[in-house]
Amino acid sequence: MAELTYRQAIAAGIAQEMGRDPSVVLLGEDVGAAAGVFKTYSGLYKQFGPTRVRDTPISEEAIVGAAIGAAMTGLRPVADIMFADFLATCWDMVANQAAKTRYMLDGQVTLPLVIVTGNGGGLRFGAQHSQSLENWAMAVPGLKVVAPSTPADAFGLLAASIRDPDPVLFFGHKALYAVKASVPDGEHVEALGRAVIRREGKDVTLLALAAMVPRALAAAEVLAEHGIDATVVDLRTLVPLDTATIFEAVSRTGVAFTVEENPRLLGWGAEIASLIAEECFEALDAPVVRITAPHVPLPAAGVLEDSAIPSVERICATVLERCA
Amino acid sequence: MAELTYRQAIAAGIAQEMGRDPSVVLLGEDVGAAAGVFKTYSGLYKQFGPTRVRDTPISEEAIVGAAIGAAMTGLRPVADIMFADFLATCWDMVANQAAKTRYMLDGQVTLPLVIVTGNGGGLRFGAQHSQSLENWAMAVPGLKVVAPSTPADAFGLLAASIRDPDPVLFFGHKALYAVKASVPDGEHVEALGRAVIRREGKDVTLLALAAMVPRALAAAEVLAEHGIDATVVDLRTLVPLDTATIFEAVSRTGVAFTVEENPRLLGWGAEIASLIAEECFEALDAPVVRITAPHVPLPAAGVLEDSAIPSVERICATVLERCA
Amino acid sequence: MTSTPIGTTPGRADQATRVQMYEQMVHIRSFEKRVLALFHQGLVPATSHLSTGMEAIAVGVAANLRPGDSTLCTYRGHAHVLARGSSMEAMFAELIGRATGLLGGKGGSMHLASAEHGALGSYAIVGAHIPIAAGVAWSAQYRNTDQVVACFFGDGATNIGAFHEGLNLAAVWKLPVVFVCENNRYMEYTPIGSVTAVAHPAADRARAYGLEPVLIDGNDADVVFTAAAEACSRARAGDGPTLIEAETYRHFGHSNSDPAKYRPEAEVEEWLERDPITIYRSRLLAEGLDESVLTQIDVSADDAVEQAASAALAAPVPTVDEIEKNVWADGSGSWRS
Amino acid sequence: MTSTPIGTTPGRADQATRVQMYEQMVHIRSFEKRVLALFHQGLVPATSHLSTGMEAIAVGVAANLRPGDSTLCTYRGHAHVLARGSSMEAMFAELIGRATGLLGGKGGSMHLASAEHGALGSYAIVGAHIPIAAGVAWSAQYRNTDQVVACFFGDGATNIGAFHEGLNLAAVWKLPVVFVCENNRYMEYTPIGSVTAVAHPAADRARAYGLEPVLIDGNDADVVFTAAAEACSRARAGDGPTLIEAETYRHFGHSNSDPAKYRPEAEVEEWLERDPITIYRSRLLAEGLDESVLTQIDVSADDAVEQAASAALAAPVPTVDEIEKNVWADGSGSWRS
Ligand SMILES: Cc1ncc(C[n+]2csc(CCOP(=O)(O)OP(=O)(O)O)c2C)c(N)n1
Ligand SMILES: Cc1ncc(C[n+]2csc(CCOP(=O)(O)OP(=O)(O)O)c2C)c(N)n1
Ligand SMILES: [Mg+2]
Ligand SMILES: [Mg+2]
Repeated sequence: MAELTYRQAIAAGIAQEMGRDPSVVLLGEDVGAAAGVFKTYSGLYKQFGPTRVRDTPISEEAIVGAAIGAAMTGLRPVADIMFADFLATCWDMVANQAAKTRYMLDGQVTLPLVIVTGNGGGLRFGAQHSQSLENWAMAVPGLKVVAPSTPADAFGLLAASIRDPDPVLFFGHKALYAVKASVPDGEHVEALGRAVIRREGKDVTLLALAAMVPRALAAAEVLAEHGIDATVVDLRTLVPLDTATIFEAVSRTGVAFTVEENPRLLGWGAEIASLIAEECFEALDAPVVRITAPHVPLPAAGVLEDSAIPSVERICATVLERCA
Repeated sequence: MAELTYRQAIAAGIAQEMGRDPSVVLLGEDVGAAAGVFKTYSGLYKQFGPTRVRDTPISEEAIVGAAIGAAMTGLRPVADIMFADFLATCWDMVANQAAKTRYMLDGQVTLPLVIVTGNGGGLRFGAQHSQSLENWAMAVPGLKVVAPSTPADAFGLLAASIRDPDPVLFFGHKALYAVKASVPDGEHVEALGRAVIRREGKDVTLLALAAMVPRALAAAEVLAEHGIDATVVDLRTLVPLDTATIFEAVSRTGVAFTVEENPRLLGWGAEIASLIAEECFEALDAPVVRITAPHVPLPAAGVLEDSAIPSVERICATVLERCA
Repeated sequence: MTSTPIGTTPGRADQATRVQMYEQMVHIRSFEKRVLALFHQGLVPATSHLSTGMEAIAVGVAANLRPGDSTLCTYRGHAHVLARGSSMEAMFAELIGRATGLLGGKGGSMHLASAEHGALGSYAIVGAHIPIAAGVAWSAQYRNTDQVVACFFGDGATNIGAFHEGLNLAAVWKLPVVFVCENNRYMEYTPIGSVTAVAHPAADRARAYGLEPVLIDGNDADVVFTAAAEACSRARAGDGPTLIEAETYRHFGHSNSDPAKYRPEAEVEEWLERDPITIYRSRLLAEGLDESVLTQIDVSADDAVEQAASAALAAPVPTVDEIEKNVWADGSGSWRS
Repeated sequence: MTSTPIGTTPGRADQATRVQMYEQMVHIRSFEKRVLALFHQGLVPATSHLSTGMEAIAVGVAANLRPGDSTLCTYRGHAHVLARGSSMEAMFAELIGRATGLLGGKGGSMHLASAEHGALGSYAIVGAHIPIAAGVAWSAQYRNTDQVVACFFGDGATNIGAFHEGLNLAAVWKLPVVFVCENNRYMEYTPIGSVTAVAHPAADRARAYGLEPVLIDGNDADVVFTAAAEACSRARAGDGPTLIEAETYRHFGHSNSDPAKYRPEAEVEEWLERDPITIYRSRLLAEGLDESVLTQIDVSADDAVEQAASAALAAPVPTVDEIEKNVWADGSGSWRS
């Protein structure tokens, strides 16, 4: 098993797919010789050349628009939107065009495209470069939504996203890019729509995504010291949503928490909490409690940002308070 | 009390505010001599002239951008975005700029602007002209979100939105524009952040918004014939959210349903259901059940659209099934 | 702004093609007449947007397209979709929300598409398809074909950001697109001149993308054909996009519900006199074509339209299980795994 | 593209203004030098974007602005915010996340603003402030003032839709904006020429908005002053916007973490020789200004910067209750009523 950083795993996942399928192409700002501003595309330009790895102008609508047109006509474009926040500048392309075209055309075309974007906070980039926007995508019918928490998943889920015949929003997490861990050797593809139990525990379930997964795991260790045995579910994809794994875990423990980096209102946990309530009500000993950022734009200063995003301490405190 | 249509009420609400405050201006596509493509601005151009009622190019980013700049420097712009779906074309201006600027600047500027938009389905306009997008706005910290269900509220809540010192997204509902009802005489301003109980009932609570309010009320009448006495809450504004009224109603009946026109995932009811679960768990006899459109883009054909959007029949069937 | 006299090189269509362009214009005119009637009968819900008076653009460009080439247009798309050979019956059926519609009733009037004919969609968000067209062209370029993309949009679309981004990208990447601005002088109800910084919303901006301005009479099918021929051969040769501004006028309002009272009567009259079909018919006759050929076309167009409309009207509405179909490529609509 | 020789009319700054422009450039240079040092000490989190080498643009324009005029700039905004008179100490404090920061630590390096000085924000989403600037100017026009808005952006920003929409609106409404494209030849790491359809990304597009192209040497404060003077007086007179493209170069990388290896050495050297401060200093001296005046400025700039930095470093970090403050105009952050 190779050790790769999360950013290297992104490049490796794309390289694997570009290597096996000549219809896979990558486009975006500074993705060529510069290998992406987060260096998530290292080596691709050199290996696959400028016709497959294309630098674009600062034109997010054109980036996603071009990906849509190319996907309709036989290519499998991977479009980089540098920071997830910039999805707002091309949201029509994402939410109105990519997501709806196949349905509106009743299946006349398919859109195998992936948008890869740098999501999330923790790097003091301020309110317009730090948002966790998986919920924006989850709210739009016609988009698949992926947000890996480990290098192995970054690799395998990105490969799966590229092979998937539908539009996928792939949220890389900026605060995880430097994390290093082992990645399976050889061809590696994970399935979309499968949550993973990262830790088994009998008392409470923590449902987490992306950068909140390692925090939930760290919290689980602290909680163990307090005699609380936590299951940690890494959701991995929000659409399709693996409700079976979620419901099973929650039903086993009877108590569940979401750990969400997004601001409170309509974070992804709202949907999951409402699903759990509707479909596992009898199994619940207590309501699902959501641990989220406050419903404010994310502040830049370290001390403020750190206390906005759910921390290990806040996760533990919330669980302990509710289980007291 | 005058009888006004919902579209006339929108014009009247703006006229009232333009009449009392010269800093109120209106801009958008075809809002001038044409009075808006839905005739929601009838008379304004004539009464207030072309410097206060300005036609714009088809440039949604410029429309909202101009409103932001004007709001920062003393005006109270009302920006028309013709169909709510088009918010996607200026989502950066809405979600990244208007919503966050005051916070990022720690209060150095205020942004008293209103975006008025034609929301919702039922008119066979298809997937890109029929969306109910209150949830997009609710998910963004820094936006207030208003969606009236009656002509009186269209008038009074729009007046309140214009007076409010913060960015407000005002969702007019296209399927309600022709609805006529009485509107109070004289100056009329409602408060933002206050839900209204439209019908008192002791058995179940239906939480509804905009065009779903009349449907919930109609369903309540049918349910009464089946011996179920329903409370109907018209939420009116999603931000600020009147949790007190919601919790009180739900606690009284112990059973609650949301009636949402949006697709299922992360519709506004998800947040409200998760809040009710977290904060009224003990008072609940059953989980909050969400009645929504399926999680698909809205189809155009009448028979398809009608069965996608919650109908009186579906509301009743769902309530009856759950209360059986 | 001076227009570049594209078509100083011989590029006029041959006679068979010219008769075919006439035939197509007549079909489109007749089709839309029937659409308007259906609308007034309350059978076309929502609305629809007619190209009546603008047909020469659609047919003049389409006559230069080959199988494999793509067309992207707007909600005002009947003409363009028909010009690629799409079924009138399926189009009627879509407009009136029947199961046999081009899109099974899911898309409605603003999204007509027939991918098998290269009609890759009608786009209802102004300007959105301009970058998408660039992407289709990028695919053609990448796959090393000589396919061409025709992308139609209105004068109003030139003021939206997507126009700018799409044009720049297409120009920088030398993509095989023929961008055609159908300048009919109005957005919905507002004259384009009142909200645009230049007189010719597309042509006066061509140089901002390193392109030559091309301003043509959009009501003359021969002129359109010639301009499109040159643009298509540039595109096929790898010389990149062309931006054509075709001046035209719609006979009716923006959509079927618009009486179009905002237009000066004299202007309307002037343009009604410049009807592209009348002009073309007279020209063909003046050149010696036998009138019976044209009359035959006129009559059979009406017949074909009538047949198509009747068949569509006889078709069933979709079944409600369609709602959750075709969100995803596997045909399903499920968001859970 | 030929540049329009703006400033053939006398528009040169008077001597006091010129010395002040020199002083401002030196202050900015010194300020940013200290920012870079703080960054290397790990005290500026995330990143920051220096204008080192581009100072003449900020000071040449600002010298034409009056109280009440507004400035909107990008994340590369230190120069512009300083040039309007904002406090260096509060700027340092914001960059290092202290409670005394211009924005209380909430905004960070990319959002510097000082509304009381007319610095209405630094915008971190490329191009977003271009329509916003139009709105500020619309307000000035509506309120019947002769206020002017200066809006700065990079070469890369000219390819985004918001640029197109903002420029068109400003031109159609004849808004009092001076748009200044700081063409430093690069986006982040990609040469602008490789992704832009024209050689001069702003100037070659001016005519698309009915404006005259203005292409100037952005490293010459006198040239910038003159061009800005003319643009400001047009704006104040109600004659609408001007789009100036000022050619320049950044001495460092895109952001503090960018070593800028992608630039040819010869190009870097050429531009280092065209340092706007060196050029201006020599010119002032050649014209007879006493060197001690300039040396005095140099020394006191460093002193002022040092003092400001020390004060900022001594300030406390914000308290966490700040998080929920100032979302709304009432100072709160609550989403429930
Ligand atoms: C982004 C966006 N804004 C506004 C609209 C509403 N709208 C539909 S058609 C239209 C006018 C378009 O004018 P033009 O581009 O000239 O095309 P025409 O209808 O004249 O063919 C407008 C404003 C839209 N569909 N999309
Ligand atoms: C919409 C958007 N896309 C991409 C970025 C990332 N980004 C930040 S600065 C920059 C380069 C901008 O280049 P230019 O406009 O020339 O300004 P410069 O930095 O050279 O001053 C990019 C791509 C962004 N902030 N916003
Ligand atoms: Mg038009
Ligand atoms: Mg630059």
